[in-house]
Amino acid sequence: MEAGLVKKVLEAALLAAREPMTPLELRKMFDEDLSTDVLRKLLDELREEWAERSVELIQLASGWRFRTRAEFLPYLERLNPEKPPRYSRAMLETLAIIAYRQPVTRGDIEEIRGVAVNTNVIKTLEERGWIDVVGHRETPGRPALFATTKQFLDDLGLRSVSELPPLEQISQTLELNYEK
Amino acid sequence: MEAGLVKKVLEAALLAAREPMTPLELRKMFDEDLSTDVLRKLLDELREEWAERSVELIQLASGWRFRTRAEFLPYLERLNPEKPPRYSRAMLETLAIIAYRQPVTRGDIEEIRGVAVNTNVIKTLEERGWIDVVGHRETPGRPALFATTKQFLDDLGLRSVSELPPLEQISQTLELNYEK
Amino acid sequence: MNAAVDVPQAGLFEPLARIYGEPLQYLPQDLYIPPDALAIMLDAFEGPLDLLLYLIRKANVDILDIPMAPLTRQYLDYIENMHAGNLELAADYLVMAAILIEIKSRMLLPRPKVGADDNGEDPRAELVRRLMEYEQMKIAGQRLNELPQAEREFFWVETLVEKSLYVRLPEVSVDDLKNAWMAVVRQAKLNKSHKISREELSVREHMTIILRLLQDRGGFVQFETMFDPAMGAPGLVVHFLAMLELAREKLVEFTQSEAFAPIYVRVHQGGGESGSGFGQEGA
Repeated sequence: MEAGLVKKVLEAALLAAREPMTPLELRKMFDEDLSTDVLRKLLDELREEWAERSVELIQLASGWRFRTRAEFLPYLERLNPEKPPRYSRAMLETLAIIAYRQPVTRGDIEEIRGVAVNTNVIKTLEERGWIDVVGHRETPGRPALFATTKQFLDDLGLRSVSELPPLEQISQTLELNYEK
Repeated sequence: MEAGLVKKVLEAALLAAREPMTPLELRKMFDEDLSTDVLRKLLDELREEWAERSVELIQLASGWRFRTRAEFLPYLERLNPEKPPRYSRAMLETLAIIAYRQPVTRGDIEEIRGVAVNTNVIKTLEERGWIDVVGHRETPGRPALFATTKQFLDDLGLRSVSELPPLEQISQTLELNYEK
Repeated sequence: MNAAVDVPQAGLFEPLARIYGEPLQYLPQDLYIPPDALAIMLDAFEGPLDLLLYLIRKANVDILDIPMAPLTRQYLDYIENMHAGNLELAADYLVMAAILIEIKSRMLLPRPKVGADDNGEDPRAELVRRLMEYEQMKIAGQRLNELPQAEREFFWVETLVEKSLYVRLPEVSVDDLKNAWMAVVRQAKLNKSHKISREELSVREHMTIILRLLQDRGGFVQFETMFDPAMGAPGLVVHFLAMLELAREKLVEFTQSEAFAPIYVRVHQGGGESGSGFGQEGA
């Protein structure tokens, strides 16, 4: 049996498999004895051939399986959307303060919110690429100055920070609310 | 979004789909509006690109899906030593009557076959998801009207009932000849 | 299914059967099924129509010209033999036997003129119609069975989607930010002292831009190069205000070695007063 055909058979079986397939199972499909080495070589070839495609052949503890490449998951996710996760209030308030009052230090944020800022909050926002350090205030300890990034604007669909809802309006709304 | 990427996303989704995917569903994955024509063109291109591979993209009653090509059956069969059930003649005749004469009642089936329909036959077809009750005939007893489902067409690789094999022409006319 | 065929016993069938007007000298093979073969065949037929079709097809008789006499006789033999067996099944066959006998008897009656009225129909017509429809469905069932079937001739492709590979990040909208800010303001009761206009927001944005620029260029930049004419007049003004604000907040400082020498902007050096420049700016 020609190696190209064997590879196609392996491909068909792996694409249709509901579970990872062991080398033992894969061998069952062929009359001729397929040595472990040859099978391994063919599977490696298959994996390489699929490397640039939308699904990839991976080897798991329980065998081989085709899997959607991670980069396509955001699209597939939309087919069965799960409830989007939410950021905590602390996270949102910190972000709001950085956005509206940038550049600010962690101390500034704490002063405004009246509570200590959890390191994870800053870290999460940095990892997301939404804030970064743009300098240091020349005060004791030289605290880092945080500001929002271009990525933040892109992700929120803004062209510039000045497109954020004007705070004057917010104050007015607030005052109105207070009068009520 | 670049057409090549759209095609890869479509491919990833279709390779991973548990059910045939409708154009409507496929479109859901993209921010931009994908016109019916463009989608159709991309799907056709995908189908062609896959034509020579181990699996093929086909259009079914309820959408698009990849399936293994028939030529690999002899190999894949060996993975599952349990042979799929062969349906009895009673089952096949009942299915044919429902498929070609739908919607029909059990009484209609019995009249055509000239024998009582075993309840298990109907039940098995229902359990397979190939037939279901689409209404009731307004005659005494309000018998259920059976019809074939999309699943039935999908499982047979058909897009619509009109793609069923044409009925055998048993005879055009009954010429009665009393002179003989 | 080839039942053993015995030579028909004389007298069992009328030798006078006529098929296509020809007197039947001998019965076609297979048309006669010996009684002991019937029991075996019992399960092979799907009902009286199926049996009838078999008898007709095996005898190579045109379905449109059914020889009623031999057919009826064979049929009755069949019924007799299975009568003791499956009674429920036999009921269907008995009905068919009655139909056959009725047809046969009507055919013995003098025929009315063809076309005289509706009664001129061949008594076999209804049976033929049913037989043809049944045969059609029987063949259709076989054809359906020949179609490639999922899980039998082909398998659906179903690759794995490892959802855990994709961590969906929380989405934040402008409204979320606004609401968060309002909550902050409300909590801090800053709504009076913190009136910040849109203008000021752009100043703050430019402060960030300037700090970034300084960072990129090593923290020491000639003043004029900080201004890009492409910003337009309002942009330049805001930029300038941002520069002043930064200086006021002691985030940057300006240096000039002598009069008319180039002015440099640099990140504020050295300590100084406490940097709570924040929250003091009046709008």
